[in-house]
Amino acid sequence: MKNPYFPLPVRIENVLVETEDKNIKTFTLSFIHKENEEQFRYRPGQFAELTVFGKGEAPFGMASSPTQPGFLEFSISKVGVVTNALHQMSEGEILGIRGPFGNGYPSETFKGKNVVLIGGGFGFSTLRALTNYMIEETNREEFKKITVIYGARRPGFLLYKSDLETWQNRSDIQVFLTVDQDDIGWHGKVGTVPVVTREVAPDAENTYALVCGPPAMIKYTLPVLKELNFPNERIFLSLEMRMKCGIGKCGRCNIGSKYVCQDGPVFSYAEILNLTSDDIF
Amino acid sequence: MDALINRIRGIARDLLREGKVDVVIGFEEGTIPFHSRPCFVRSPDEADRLIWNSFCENNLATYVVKRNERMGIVAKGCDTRALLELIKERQVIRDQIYIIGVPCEGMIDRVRVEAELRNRSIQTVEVREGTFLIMGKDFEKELEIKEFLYPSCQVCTRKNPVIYDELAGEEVEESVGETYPDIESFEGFSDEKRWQYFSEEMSRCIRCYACRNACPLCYCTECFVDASNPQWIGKSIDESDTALFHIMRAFHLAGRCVDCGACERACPLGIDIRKLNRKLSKDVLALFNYKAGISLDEVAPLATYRPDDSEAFILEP
Amino acid sequence: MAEPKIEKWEPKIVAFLCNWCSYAGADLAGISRIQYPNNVRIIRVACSGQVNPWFILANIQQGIDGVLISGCHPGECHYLTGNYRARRKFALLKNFLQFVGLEEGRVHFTWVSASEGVRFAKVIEKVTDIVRSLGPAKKLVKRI
Amino acid sequence: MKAKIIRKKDISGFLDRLIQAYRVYAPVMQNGYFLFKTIKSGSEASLNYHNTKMSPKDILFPQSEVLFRYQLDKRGVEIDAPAQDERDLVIFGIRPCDVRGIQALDKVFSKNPKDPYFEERRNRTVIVGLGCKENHNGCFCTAVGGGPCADDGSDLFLIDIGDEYLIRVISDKGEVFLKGEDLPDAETQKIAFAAVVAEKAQDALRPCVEVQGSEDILTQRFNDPVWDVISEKCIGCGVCTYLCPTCHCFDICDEAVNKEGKGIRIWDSCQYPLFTRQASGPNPRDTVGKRMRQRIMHKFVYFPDEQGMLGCTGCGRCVIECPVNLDIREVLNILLRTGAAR
Repeated sequence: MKNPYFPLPVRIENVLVETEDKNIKTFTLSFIHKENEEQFRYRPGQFAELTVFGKGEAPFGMASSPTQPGFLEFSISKVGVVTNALHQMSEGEILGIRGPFGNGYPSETFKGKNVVLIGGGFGFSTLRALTNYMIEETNREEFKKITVIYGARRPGFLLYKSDLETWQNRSDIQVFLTVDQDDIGWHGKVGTVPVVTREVAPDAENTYALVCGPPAMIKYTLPVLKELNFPNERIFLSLEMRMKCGIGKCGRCNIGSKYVCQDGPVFSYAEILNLTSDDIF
Repeated sequence: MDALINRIRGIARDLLREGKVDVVIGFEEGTIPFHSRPCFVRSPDEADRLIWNSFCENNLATYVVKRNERMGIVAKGCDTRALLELIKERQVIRDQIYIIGVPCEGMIDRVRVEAELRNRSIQTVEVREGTFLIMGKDFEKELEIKEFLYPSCQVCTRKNPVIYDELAGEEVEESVGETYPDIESFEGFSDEKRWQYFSEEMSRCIRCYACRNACPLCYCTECFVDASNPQWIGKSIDESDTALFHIMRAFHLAGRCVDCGACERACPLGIDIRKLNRKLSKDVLALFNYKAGISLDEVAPLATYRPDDSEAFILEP
Repeated sequence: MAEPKIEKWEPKIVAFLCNWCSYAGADLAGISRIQYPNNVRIIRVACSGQVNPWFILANIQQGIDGVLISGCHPGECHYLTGNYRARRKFALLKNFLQFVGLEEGRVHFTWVSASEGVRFAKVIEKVTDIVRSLGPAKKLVKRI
Repeated sequence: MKAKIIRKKDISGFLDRLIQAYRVYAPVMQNGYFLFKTIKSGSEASLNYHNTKMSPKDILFPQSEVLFRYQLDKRGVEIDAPAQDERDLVIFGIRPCDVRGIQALDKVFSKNPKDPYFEERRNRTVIVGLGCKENHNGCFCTAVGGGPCADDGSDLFLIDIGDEYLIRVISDKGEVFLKGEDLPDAETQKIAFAAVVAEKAQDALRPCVEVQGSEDILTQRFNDPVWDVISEKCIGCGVCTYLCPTCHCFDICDEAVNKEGKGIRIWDSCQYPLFTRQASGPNPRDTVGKRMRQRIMHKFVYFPDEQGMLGCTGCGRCVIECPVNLDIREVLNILLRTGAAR
């Protein structure tokens, strides 16, 4: 009987400091045993439980896209016990990984449709995975117009700078970057994500909107999407809850009669509205 | 007893009607025998919910911490001792609470009664003068209250409230001075016997933290047990972690614990955790001549020092 | 064939030495070439008053056989009242650990001033002998 | 349905024989209350009890359990599962409400992906239920679809018919289990008498709360301030959830010394604030009222919605052992019927 609690060993291949305050780093991990890699088939929007041996486990969304085989990337912000331990680790060290967990973004249903990805700060990691997945050669023509709206507090806090550049140089994807606070040398927009979203005003016709970021950003972006008359069924959110087992048993991420780790973390806004639950955001 | 109950209800009704307090915290009838329970009365006509009997075992002082309302509180001897310590530790301001003092004859130990009746199902209990009558489907039994008091009530030397704004009922006669016979006899055993007893008791703990949450003086926002950064103690029921949890819980209450016994009454498995606190209270009394919950102006023992404190334990080569 | 050296068990002892007096005393013992057992691992703390009871319990939990806390003599504390407050805490803690059944010789408290190199060496010797006679730590030790 | 008879005085010998081949758990009286313990001889067990202080769920879902041990070294990490006890288990003298608790745990842990630790033990377990003759003050199994002699879920079920027990053989696992014992078959009139005993016990316990249609009413009243009024006296300890036969929430943590350590699973409780507090700070259930609401909603709305059975078996442990007498039956009555909080 396969044991869902067993962590698979992975090695840290690369650690990239993403933000100027060094609070968010992107870790590139590779499986030590190749056969584990085959077992770990994942979709953008799914997450995994990373084990720092001696410290514990915590859930992180995959920031890499399944179209880039051979390694996994996680962007980790330094907030708790596991993340602090992770931030002190360097290349070559060993971690454990369990997963993939969760339903991930429903990329099948986006086929033949426009997609607007609205991300804020640290929550952009899984949207980056989805973007890279959609603009991959074999996948790109499956989707129509792709728009990315991504904001952070300051330019130094924008993640994945190299990706952002390559996306901006492409013609088949529209990228709007914004910061809350201007800084010298910044040429992009200034303003919060909800404000920029109203400015960009993506057309709701035949379009899916995905929102992922801090609770405050989600709270103020949703009314804007409603103004642009996006129907609730075509707005998807990735919920952030405390999770542990990842297989719908430990009861921690239970909201309404759903488990965020199994039935989510991606829910349509319509689903969330008819869930009787404590307010997540 | 009814005069006392009516007196309490009267005081509560007046307090609420005159708007002196926003809530009166007291006891009301429970849903099963032997269980009166805390209740929060916020309007004058609800005052009739308040009662008083031999089953008001919770320490209501635990509800006044971090509550910024003006509160009336029906408080027996040990509740007032806990309130006094909370005021001394500036967790509640004295005139934020109106203390309705109730002299206490001791509360009945429901676990020992059930053990005595060996699972006969009890339907009603009626408290009389010095005895209580238990009625079940096919039996009746009258027991002496004195024999079935909680251990903390049996050794209680402060049955009358130490501070109060108004006293409901006459003072009761206090039993004589501070004695710790249980601790002295336990100290007489060998290291091995004490260790055997202590680890056997600790092995039954299921870390549900009812002892900590029922204690009025355990009010830290984050308990050392729950801290994760750094993680001081393991979270499982590993013997060593559980033993250390109880040792540190007791030590954090050294010179503060008023021996109300709320921890022992809340423990679902009846573990003898109070013995640890009483040992520290005995030593605090012997070493620093201080008794918790007695006077507002005496400084807590571990918050001060005296140049001539005992050095008996210092190692001389 | 050399008779296999049966590893004679040596106790592990942790000593919390206050930076201003006891640590200096230990240093003096070293400078004056005074010999004392090497079972002790020294941890420098700002003052004996800084030693939280948990430091002692955490050591015992991890299998350390003996713990010594040493600070300035009362009245000489660099922070004036650090050792006075510590003295009250340790008086209670010593009785309390014994009460739950820990052997009396596992935890020791003493005062060593900066000039007492000889006293420091003697204290370490005495503590090591006591702890060695008690044997390896068993109570409250956590097994993984 | 096949049935056997065993005299009460033969129970101890019967248990002694079982102990040769099985690890037998039975109610044992210690410290003034009963707990399920592994017994070394039949005489330790006592079936003359209302219910154990803690539910027998910790036999199959222990409070602390090692999931894996690991050894870190240069090349990587070795991870291996702990050895399991091979002997089969017998839970002897378990009450119907606790059997239903195990059925609830089955739903959670046997749902894909299966929990190997629970499954492995559960497949080796024989459940010998024991019908109740008398209920205690907290019991309300008849109000939540159970009953003092509900034998569903047991492999064998004992009913007290005087100085004998009638053993109803429920499952074929039970039948195989009894093969080695040459117990007399029960005559039809004893079977009928046992049914009467069961009937009487069922009627003696009037349902005190009507949970019919609770899902919709509780959902409508989700944001009703009455939750905070009811839970104001709750001190937020874990007694109700740790003693409950159906509560299955747990935490996984890691304990290590230098390069060697273990991953352990331990019980957790939705009544603790840390249960949902995220490392970055926000906590969707930051008040006692929200946490108490979660306990009721999960047992009477979410669990039935997802698993098709109520998450409460009416054993009454949370009623009896709550330090402040927060009675779940009264909570339901307030929410489902009268609407006003007393």
